[in-house]
Amino acid sequence: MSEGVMVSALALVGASLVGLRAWGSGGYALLLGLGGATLVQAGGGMWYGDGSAAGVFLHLLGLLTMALASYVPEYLGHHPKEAPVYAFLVPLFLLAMVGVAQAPPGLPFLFFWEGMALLGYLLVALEGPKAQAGARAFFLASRLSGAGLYLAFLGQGHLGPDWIWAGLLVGFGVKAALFPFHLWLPRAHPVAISPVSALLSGAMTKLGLYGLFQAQTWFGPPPVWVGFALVLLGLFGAVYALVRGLAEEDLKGALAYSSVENLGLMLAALGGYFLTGKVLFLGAFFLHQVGHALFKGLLFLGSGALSERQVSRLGGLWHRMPLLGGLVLLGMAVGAGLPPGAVFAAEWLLYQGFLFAPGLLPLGVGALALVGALALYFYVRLFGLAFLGAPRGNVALHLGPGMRFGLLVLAVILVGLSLFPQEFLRPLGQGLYPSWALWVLLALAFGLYRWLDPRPSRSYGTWDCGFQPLTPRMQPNALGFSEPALRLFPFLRLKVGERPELDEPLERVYQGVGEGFGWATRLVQALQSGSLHFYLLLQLLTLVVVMGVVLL
Amino acid sequence: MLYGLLLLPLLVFLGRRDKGALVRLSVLLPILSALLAPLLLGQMAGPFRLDGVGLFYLMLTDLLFALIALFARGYFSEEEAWRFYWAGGLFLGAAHGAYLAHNLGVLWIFVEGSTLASALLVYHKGGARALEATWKYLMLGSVGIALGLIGVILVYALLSGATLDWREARALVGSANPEGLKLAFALLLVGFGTKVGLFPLQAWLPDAHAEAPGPASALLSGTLLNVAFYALLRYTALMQAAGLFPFASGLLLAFGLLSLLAAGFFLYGQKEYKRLLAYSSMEHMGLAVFALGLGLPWLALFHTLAHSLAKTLAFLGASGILALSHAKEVGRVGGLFRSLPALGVPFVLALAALGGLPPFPLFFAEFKAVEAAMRYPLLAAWYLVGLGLAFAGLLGPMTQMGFGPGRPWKAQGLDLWALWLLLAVLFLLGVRPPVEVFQALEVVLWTR
Amino acid sequence: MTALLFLLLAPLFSGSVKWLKARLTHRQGASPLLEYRNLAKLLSKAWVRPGLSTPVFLLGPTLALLGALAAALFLPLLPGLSFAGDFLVALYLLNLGRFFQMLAALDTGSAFGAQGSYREGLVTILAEPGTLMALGAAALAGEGLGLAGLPVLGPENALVLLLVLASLAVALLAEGARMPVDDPTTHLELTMVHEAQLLDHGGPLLALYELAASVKMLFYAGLMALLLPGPKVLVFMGVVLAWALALGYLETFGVKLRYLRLPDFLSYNTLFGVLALLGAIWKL
Amino acid sequence: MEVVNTLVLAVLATGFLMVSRRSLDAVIRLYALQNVLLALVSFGLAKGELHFVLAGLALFVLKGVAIPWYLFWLLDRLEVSHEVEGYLSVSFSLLLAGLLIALAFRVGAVFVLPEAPLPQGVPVALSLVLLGMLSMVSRKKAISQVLGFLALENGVFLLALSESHGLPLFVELGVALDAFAAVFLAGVLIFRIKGEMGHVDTARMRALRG
Repeated sequence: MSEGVMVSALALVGASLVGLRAWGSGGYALLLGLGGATLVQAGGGMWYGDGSAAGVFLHLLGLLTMALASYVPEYLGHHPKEAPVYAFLVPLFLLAMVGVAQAPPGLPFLFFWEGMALLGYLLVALEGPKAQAGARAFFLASRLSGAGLYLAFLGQGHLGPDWIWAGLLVGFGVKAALFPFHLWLPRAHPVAISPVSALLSGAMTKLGLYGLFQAQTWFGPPPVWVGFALVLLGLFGAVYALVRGLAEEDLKGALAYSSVENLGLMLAALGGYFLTGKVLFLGAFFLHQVGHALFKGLLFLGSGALSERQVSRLGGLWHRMPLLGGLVLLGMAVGAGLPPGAVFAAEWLLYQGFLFAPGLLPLGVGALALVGALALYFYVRLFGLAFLGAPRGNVALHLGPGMRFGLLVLAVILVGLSLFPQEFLRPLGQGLYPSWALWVLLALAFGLYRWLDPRPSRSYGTWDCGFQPLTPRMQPNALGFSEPALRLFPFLRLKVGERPELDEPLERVYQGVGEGFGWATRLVQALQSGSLHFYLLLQLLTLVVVMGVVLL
Repeated sequence: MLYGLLLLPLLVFLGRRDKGALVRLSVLLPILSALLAPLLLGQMAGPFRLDGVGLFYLMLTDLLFALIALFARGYFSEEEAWRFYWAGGLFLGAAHGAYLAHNLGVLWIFVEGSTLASALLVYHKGGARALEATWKYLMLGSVGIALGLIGVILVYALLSGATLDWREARALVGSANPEGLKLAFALLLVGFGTKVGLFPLQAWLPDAHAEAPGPASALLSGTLLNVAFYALLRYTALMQAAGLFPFASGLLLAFGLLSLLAAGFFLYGQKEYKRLLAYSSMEHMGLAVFALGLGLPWLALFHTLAHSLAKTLAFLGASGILALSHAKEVGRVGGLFRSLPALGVPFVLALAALGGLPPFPLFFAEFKAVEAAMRYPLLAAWYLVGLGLAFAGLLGPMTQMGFGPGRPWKAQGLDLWALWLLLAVLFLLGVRPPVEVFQALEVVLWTR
Repeated sequence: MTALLFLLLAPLFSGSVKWLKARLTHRQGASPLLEYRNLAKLLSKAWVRPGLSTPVFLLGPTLALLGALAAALFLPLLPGLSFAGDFLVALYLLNLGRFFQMLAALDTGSAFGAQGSYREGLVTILAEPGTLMALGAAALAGEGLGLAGLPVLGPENALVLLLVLASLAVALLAEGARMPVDDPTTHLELTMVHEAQLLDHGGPLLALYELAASVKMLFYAGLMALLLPGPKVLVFMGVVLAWALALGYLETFGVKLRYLRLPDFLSYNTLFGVLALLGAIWKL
Repeated sequence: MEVVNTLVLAVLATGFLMVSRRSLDAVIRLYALQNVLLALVSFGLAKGELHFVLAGLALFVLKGVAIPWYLFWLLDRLEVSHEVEGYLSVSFSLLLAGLLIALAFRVGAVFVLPEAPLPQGVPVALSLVLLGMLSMVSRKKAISQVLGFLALENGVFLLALSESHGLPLFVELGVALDAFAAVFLAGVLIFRIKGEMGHVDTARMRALRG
């Protein structure tokens, strides 16, 4: 462990202790910021030094932490009762993540891994009764992931590589929202408070990716099927999540689905790397991680300014808070995979990786293109309906200077990464398209905009076809906007009407499993029938069976 | 001196029915005994001798008892306190006897004695439900323990009636008829297993734990189960000395795993939180037996320690909740983590600890168990499945009680700091498990 | 260089199509060059700023045009920028324009703009995978994954490249919002895709949009020209001419597809893309 | 030895009869008789060893006199019918009892250890244990369950006698004391059950489940 990580760990411990008493104080923010900055520095050192995956993670974690340092104290002003607990737990959660990224496989790794699960659960559940289901899903998924890792870590020497990797795939895949284990994510992430959502989506899920990547150094190269599984499930999961996200009315819920999509692409990149060993995939894998952490952090933190999260009740927010609108637009444009964003750079690498790959892998290009088109639709819907147009309801907005600064930190870093993605890719020796051309383009756009804006214009109402005046309710709502696209995908059925219903077969499968388990439990619980005679009979039978076993 | 240690807990009757005196005596006597006991390590007197394992359990029981007795002062009213402290004194005396006994017959007597004393604890002040639970406990426990006695007799006979002293028996057992020993062990396992709460002999356990008053439940789960487990430990060590461990291991693993899986099913959808905790005890005793079956007595010791601490914490928390809310159902209690952190935080974390999460020691214990079980990957897989089921069962109530909707309460007159003390101990044990201490204890039991 | 060419050519192209359509319906038709004057007029006019609009309203036309022009920059018809994977950047630059165009349509709070917006998104979902797969196939069949290394149609790669060309043709119709995907002349808001998004953009903004639409079509025509043998610029002119004729005839004698039937038509694009890619993988 | 053998068979007979009688008074009397017989067995095996004599005496006093007396007293005070109520009819219980005895004799050989002083006693002891468990499983009255448990306990005692000359004396005495305490406690509980619920039918105590 490097000194920088040590310093940051100490700073985080300090922050959590300070947070318990004085979460609003500058000391808390300072310690958190110090922890973040040292992490950025140490992680960057590791990444640019020897291209370590842990370095990338610590780097991005540090960036998020720095933004949170300024964002959290002010944000917690909304939760005065729980604020000390949040302020105490958030640095510990960060610490657990640092621990995971630094621990060797085995007991220490699982200690931090499961500890992270517990802290994450507390952080989600703390939001209150509404977050219960999400918290449960989160914890259950985390334990499933833990079980997979137990199998993988401890099975060494007892199990073949196929089983080890199956364990790893479940263990890390669940955390990285690998289809079909992703259902927990869109339940858990949106219900937490925004800084926690940002951490969960932006950072914690990346640990699943980190683990899968690092596992090849721990357990040797994976069997071929692992790579295929990652590519197939990753790509399919990305498409699935976007389509499902289109049917999501909750802004943060939709963002969570977008996380599943992005993670799917990263998993596919990793799978491609496992199959081919091409650096292109690796570049996509790492660049996407950082890009996603930044833009998703920005978006989640941005959504923390809103009191209402149902897209269909938002609208016209830009006018109320242009700065927030601009920053969210930046995040969403990057998230939609538009050039010259960092996510686009990653996808660009991924496209080429697939084209260069052997076998049928080039077909992945089609899936990527579909993801690209869906993401476009997806983010147009979110931004257009929430921030543009006419307001559909009363929404309280709160974005104080501290929160604003946190958002700006992320935005500036995101722009920096998008400006110079090559710099980030240097340790891999991977080149990129000439990004300057894109910046010239944007400069021209800016120029054109500046030319157009002052041109003579007159204000006038929106064109209403000459019939009755437009009302805000005439704008499509969140589901209305996506309904045509949803119709294309048979694995999701949206019944429109007064109360739209969504039928997701995958969810039914999970429900079925749950009900089956419930049925089995009732069956077993019938043994505790209350009848003493039955218990005594059981005792007698046990004796007989055990004696039989001994004697035979 | 050992006799003195044995009788020390009975001095509680000096307090007569005065609650204040009873509390003082019930707290101070065990602490005194816990301080005294290490000095008596290795001493003998008649059928009694204190060795390392006995000392470990003795001190654990004493300290937990003192804490529970202290906590109980806020739980019981002036009039009914004496029932608890008297029965507690009897129980502690029986537990002392069991841990001090070096004679297998005397051990049996005190295990039975602890059953009777704890029946009084369960009964406390009556009511139809408590009566029912006590009756069932008494019947099942007595039959089980009688079956165990057959095992004791067989062991004695197999040693040609030479001795029942554990250490001598261990030396002699190698020459005993192995078939007979197997038979005896099977009977002992079913017998003491009933008291340990192994599936399918566990029926009394949830009833007794749920109907006993809160602090008594904590005593049952945190200390009583250990008494029977301790007896099982001694006999397993005998089997190991006789070279029959592979046989014993099979039975122990089977019972442990079965208990774990059954507990997993029982825990799910449990409506009363004390029953939930009782089933969790069954799960963890199953895990301890499993660890023993893996040939890791130190791990079994560690597991019981961790479980005792965590379960005492959970039951004390539960009794605190019960005292405040007068509601036994999970669904009627909610939001404690937020509305009453002094009680809710340790309670939720105790459930997390019971779920095997770091930074608590059961995580470490379960990790080590899986590690050892990996020799038979299928066994490890089932173990993980069981842990998953059990966790799923705990998760719902934990979320509801910790964070769900519910009325806020004010904590009054409860020594909630006791919970935090236990939590701190758990945390320390989890962060730095004293493995070497337990491995040193293992030498007492296992012959190389 | 190519971008400039396209910018100059775009009005001529749309003007010619309009002229041809007029002739085909036995009308006199305005001169194809009228389009230049038309644009100049629009650019000098004032524009309407809807009450609800935000800066995104202006970003729509700006980025739609610049995105399309920047995409054209990568076409090596005339010397320009070229590198491996440039076609991906080019297509995503079109997406950049589309993103802001869709947002700009939502910006006004108009029901029709929103309709146009999601229809545009739907067309993209349907058309984009096929196009990218087809281009990928072409790139695989050539050398270096760049537009400069694209192969030209010949007997050895006829199958793949014909499929690619077919796919690009469908893509052009979808991207350019032409029949049978969309009807550029309709003035019934309920049936429009592209025009519905422009309802509130007037004056210079409309001019930018019109230019962008033509440049996009020229971009696809340029892509097709790259795959055909012969001197690039001449071939390009030929392709453009052919498209002008084809569009004229198509939009005179064809009908717009029902909106709900769009997937049927555009799935051909996906089909062509998959087949082309398979062909390229197996070197058929 | 012949005498002891006969005594052992008489013990078995009492055990069998205990299953067959429908009157609780008769069952208690049979239980007392069984203890007297067991005490005699103990004396018979004594061969001058004091410890056997003492064990036998303790047995006689505690189980032969004190416990039956206590049970009679209990039965009087309870004011419930003196009829044994069970899930099984008498004939069927007898059939089962016969089967269990047969099983005990069949399996008993395995339990006989090489140096057992009274090998014939082992199957009888096992029979008593099994019959005791049968009573406990099939009888509804709390007091008859106690009787079943006591029969079981007697089986264990006989086993100790037959396998190994009994346990060390202090253990033996402790065991007897435990048994007595258990019965005493059970008696108290039965009283409370009657007072609380108005019956002593354990089959109706099914409030705790799940």
